[in-house]
Amino acid sequence: MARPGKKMLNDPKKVVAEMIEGLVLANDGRIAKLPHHNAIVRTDLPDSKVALLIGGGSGHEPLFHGFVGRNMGDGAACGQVFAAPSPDIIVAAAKTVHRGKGVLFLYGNYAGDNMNFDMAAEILQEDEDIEVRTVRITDDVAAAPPERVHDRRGIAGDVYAIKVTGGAAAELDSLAEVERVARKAVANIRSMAVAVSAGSIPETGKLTFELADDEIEIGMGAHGEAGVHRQKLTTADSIADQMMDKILADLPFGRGDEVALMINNLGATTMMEMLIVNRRVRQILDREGIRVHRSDVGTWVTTQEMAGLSITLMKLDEELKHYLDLPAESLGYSRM
Amino acid sequence: MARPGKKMLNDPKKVVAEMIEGLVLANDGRIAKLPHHNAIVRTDLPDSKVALLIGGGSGHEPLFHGFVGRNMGDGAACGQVFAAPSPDIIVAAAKTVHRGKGVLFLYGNYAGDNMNFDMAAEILQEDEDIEVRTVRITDDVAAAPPERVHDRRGIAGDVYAIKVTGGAAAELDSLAEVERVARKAVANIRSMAVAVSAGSIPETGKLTFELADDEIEIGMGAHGEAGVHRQKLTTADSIADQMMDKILADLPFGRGDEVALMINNLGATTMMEMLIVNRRVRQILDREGIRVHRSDVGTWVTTQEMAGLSITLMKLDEELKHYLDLPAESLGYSRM
Amino acid sequence: MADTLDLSAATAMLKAVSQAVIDQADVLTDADLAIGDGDHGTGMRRGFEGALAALDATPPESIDAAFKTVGMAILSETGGAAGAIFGTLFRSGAKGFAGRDTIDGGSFAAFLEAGLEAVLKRGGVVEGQKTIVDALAPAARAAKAAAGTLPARAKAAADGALVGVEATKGMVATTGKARSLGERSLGHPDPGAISASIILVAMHDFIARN
Amino acid sequence: MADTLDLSAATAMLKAVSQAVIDQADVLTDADLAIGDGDHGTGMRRGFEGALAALDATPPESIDAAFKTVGMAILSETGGAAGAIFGTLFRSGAKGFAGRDTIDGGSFAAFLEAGLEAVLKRGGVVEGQKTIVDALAPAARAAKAAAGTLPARAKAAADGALVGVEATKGMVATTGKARSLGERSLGHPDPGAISASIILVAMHDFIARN
Ligand SMILES: Nc1ncnc2c1ncn2[C@@H]1O[C@H](COP(=O)(O)OP(=O)(O)O)[C@@H](O)[C@H]1O
Ligand SMILES: Nc1ncnc2c1ncn2[C@@H]1O[C@H](COP(=O)(O)OP(=O)(O)O)[C@@H](O)[C@H]1O
Ligand SMILES: [Mg+2]
Ligand SMILES: [Mg+2]
Ligand SMILES: [Mg+2]
Ligand SMILES: [Mg+2]
Repeated sequence: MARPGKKMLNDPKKVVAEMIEGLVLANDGRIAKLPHHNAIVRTDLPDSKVALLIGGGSGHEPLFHGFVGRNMGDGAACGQVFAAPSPDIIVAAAKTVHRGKGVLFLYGNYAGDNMNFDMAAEILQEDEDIEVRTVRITDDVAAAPPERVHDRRGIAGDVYAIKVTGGAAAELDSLAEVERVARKAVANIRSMAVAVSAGSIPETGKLTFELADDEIEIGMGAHGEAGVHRQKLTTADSIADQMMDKILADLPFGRGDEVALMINNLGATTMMEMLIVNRRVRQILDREGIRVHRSDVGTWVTTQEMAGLSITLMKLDEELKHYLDLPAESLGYSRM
Repeated sequence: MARPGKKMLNDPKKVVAEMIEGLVLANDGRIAKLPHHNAIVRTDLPDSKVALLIGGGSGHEPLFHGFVGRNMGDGAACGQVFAAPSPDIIVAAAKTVHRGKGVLFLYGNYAGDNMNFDMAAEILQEDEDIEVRTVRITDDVAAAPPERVHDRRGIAGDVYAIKVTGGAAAELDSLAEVERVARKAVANIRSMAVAVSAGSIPETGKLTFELADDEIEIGMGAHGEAGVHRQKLTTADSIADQMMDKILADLPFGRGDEVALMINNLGATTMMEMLIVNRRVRQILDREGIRVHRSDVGTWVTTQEMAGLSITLMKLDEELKHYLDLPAESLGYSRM
Repeated sequence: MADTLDLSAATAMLKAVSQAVIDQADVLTDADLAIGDGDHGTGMRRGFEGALAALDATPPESIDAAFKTVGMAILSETGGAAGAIFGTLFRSGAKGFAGRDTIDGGSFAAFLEAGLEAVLKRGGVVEGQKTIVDALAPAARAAKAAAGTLPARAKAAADGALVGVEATKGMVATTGKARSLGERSLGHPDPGAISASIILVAMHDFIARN
Repeated sequence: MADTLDLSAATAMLKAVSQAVIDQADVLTDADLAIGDGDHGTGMRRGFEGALAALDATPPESIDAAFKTVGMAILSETGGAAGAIFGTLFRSGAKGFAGRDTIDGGSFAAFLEAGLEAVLKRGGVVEGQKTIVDALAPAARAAKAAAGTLPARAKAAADGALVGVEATKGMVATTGKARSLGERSLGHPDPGAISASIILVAMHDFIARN
């Protein structure tokens, strides 16, 4: 952990609070912060709708707080850096976005998030009589074998899960239906990441892991959790090949499938590299007879200044396509 | 130049060609590459319109090639990394996007770009009888004093210049009118950058400059050109203060002005830092009585994996607002 | 050497415990860097700084209220896995002191037992998964078995926790962020277990000193 | 020592020049890292590799065509400031050989003079701004003044260029990427000027050797 994090910050203990101030201002009035909690909500919420609450630890910006907006999340509960939000933040956010039709919790599958969101759900149901359903995102194929899906983490697939569920929550009138669509989305999303260099936590300035100058780690998680294996840095094509092998075999994706494809920057990787990887991924998909309905190449789920990228595929049917293709407007993800 | 660049690439000499392949694929059919040149053009160009051609060296992705799309550039001429495109690329791209109403060249003001685009303009006018007008973007206040605007570089202000001009080129019917709007946009945009660490060129793997672990350089250019001064890394707020002093005094911006505000990532900086800087910039604008019409916080004009950010302000009138607020769809910049 | 602690001593003990955790935040962070995401120390510090502030702001009116105050502060300030688990330990453990105005050997053991039970439920874990539980469970068992005065029980709990921490080095993590390391988590102690031991050792230190 | 070069010798010379630039690409990159953006070597290498390929693909039918071929390759492969400038030097300088089937002292001087004039116009610069021109202009002047045979003129040009490169160390850049450095560009030679000197030295070497 030789190289120290080098960041433009004020008080490292106040990064989340100051970030949320900046985030709200960057949304030009479309979101507001709750007065006493690190949570944000849309200011233009319709009177009646199933509410979609997302959230998790900070430090992965624009995830999650950047994905609140029209056809996306209705609110987000923001934890400290890499730490799940506490139940009181989640409860306060859920109460604010609730519009009489229940609240869907959608977040990445991590022990901390699971426990804190569960506690919040119990409080909401027992004390506030608000119906809550929970869907956990488990797209990281590197985290556990398919038969242990409940041990898989949520990584960049979060974006598609939120995008589809946000659309469903805008159009469907029942919590159970929105939950059904969210589960279908999650069941069809698979991702894998590769780390090239580490990020650092603002408060400690320490890198979250060590990699030699010529090493990469395939399958690394969004907090630097260990991946599938460590190896020498090879070519973009061979790295993409290794990742796609795992991803394609997992669902499995096959000939005739239609997919959405996301190449996501973990932080410090150049778009040039991502586009070069995108080229290879498309060659592979072509070879396999898999059609790309829609592509996203950009920065959505990061681990501070970690260098690396992730590849995400979501298998689509007409319903998923419909919700995915609805226009979206948020600081972190906008498409017409 | 101790730390080597660590990138996922194939043949470092082919990065631009492979990147363009990946870029075209990422655009889901909305852009195409010219068969013999590193240039891309919209596939859905209307039959008749003033054409907007943008371009420059590669390595600053998503600038420029990511900004081709509806209400943005009609085509882009792509140079090698940090090298202006050659006249033949520019000529080929201009001929392809030309729709009988002339072509506006809009690009950053660098000696290399100026010479190559000028040569192309001469060829187009003399050999092809295509009318060309040129507007150079000069938003970097750190590059030269106000009386030497022609010595100023184009940095993140490129995005607003392209966004506004793209809108004008979609709606206005005469090249002279589109040129007028482009000049007005450029005249009202001011930017400044701060570098925290260097990026590296893919082909050589060398960092483009050296900064000590506790140093930053305020005013650094998009290729690592020297800035206003080098200093110790201080707080986000004090860095923002220094940058805003220069930017505000330059136009100058003043009480009652309406602006668009962009915080742009030079590559490896976290969104957390950018949002914390955004918070301070808004405090300053509030104090000065300057209203923010629209905010953009993200990654648009990079210098490979350079860490740092830039602040851009564009002073708006009704006309600029109108074109800026038109929806835009491109890989690098989309807003409803 | 205190055989029982009244409300003010219990409050003082909780403050001493908070300070001990805060002082060792860096140790916790480094342990979490080795097998987790490197935020455990900062999270624990936030939580126990919150606990100190809360105990100062509204001095608790009963021992179980004091423990609940600490639990609430951890739950809302720490966040992450540790916030939920240690928040639950103090909040649910407080039941051990319900209706009592002193901490004695029996209520101390009851605190650990009630806390552990709630933690197991909340975490959905069993012993051996390389978590806080692997320090807490042996501590709770030892405190119960010690069956003597408060200092003896507190000593047994602290020792049990330390033995538990040692034992986590030989465990492969099967929950939390360290899970992905698999075999590579071997040799490292569990950060959360270390925190549990710091808390129990600080409790014993206070009791032994006062 | 060749007093004149015919078409095939001229073509061979252009290939030798190309190889010399390619061989020294790293030197150019390092010079550009010091005061520019670090791509000058890769750009020059691309351009002259293109020149070699073009000369091989379609052997030129005249000396001015050979120089134009090199100019076109640089113009389209190098890109950036150097592509425009060196492309122009060869393309416009080719006029010096128009209608001639040998390179002799006079046409060599005419090449440099015509090339320089076009470069000055294209770059919008004058001497003293720390550019290619600060090597080219003294070279062109020296070649003209030498007024003798080809080897003497080529030697004068090469020496003039080297003196010019030295002189750029004492200049503050006022155009191109180094401009922003201001005073900090002092002490460093100009990368483009180095390239010009490599080209002219390689020309002289070839002439002296053949
Ligand atoms: N499911 C669980 N049940 C009990 N304790 C757990 C569980 N998951 C993780 N832990 C504990 O939490 C500790 C990590 O805490 P911390 O770093 O604060 O949270 P996070 O993992 O969210 O970053 C681990 O060392 C482990 O002891
Ligand atoms: N306006 C100009 N006229 C003549 N030469 C120039 C001009 N601007 C820059 N140069 C030359 O170009 C060289 C840099 O070339 P290169 O690195 O290939 O281009 P770029 O600056 O576009 O990266 C400089 O060292 C200088 O000699
Ligand atoms: Mg954490
Ligand atoms: Mg360049
Ligand atoms: Mg942790
Ligand atoms: Mg250069």
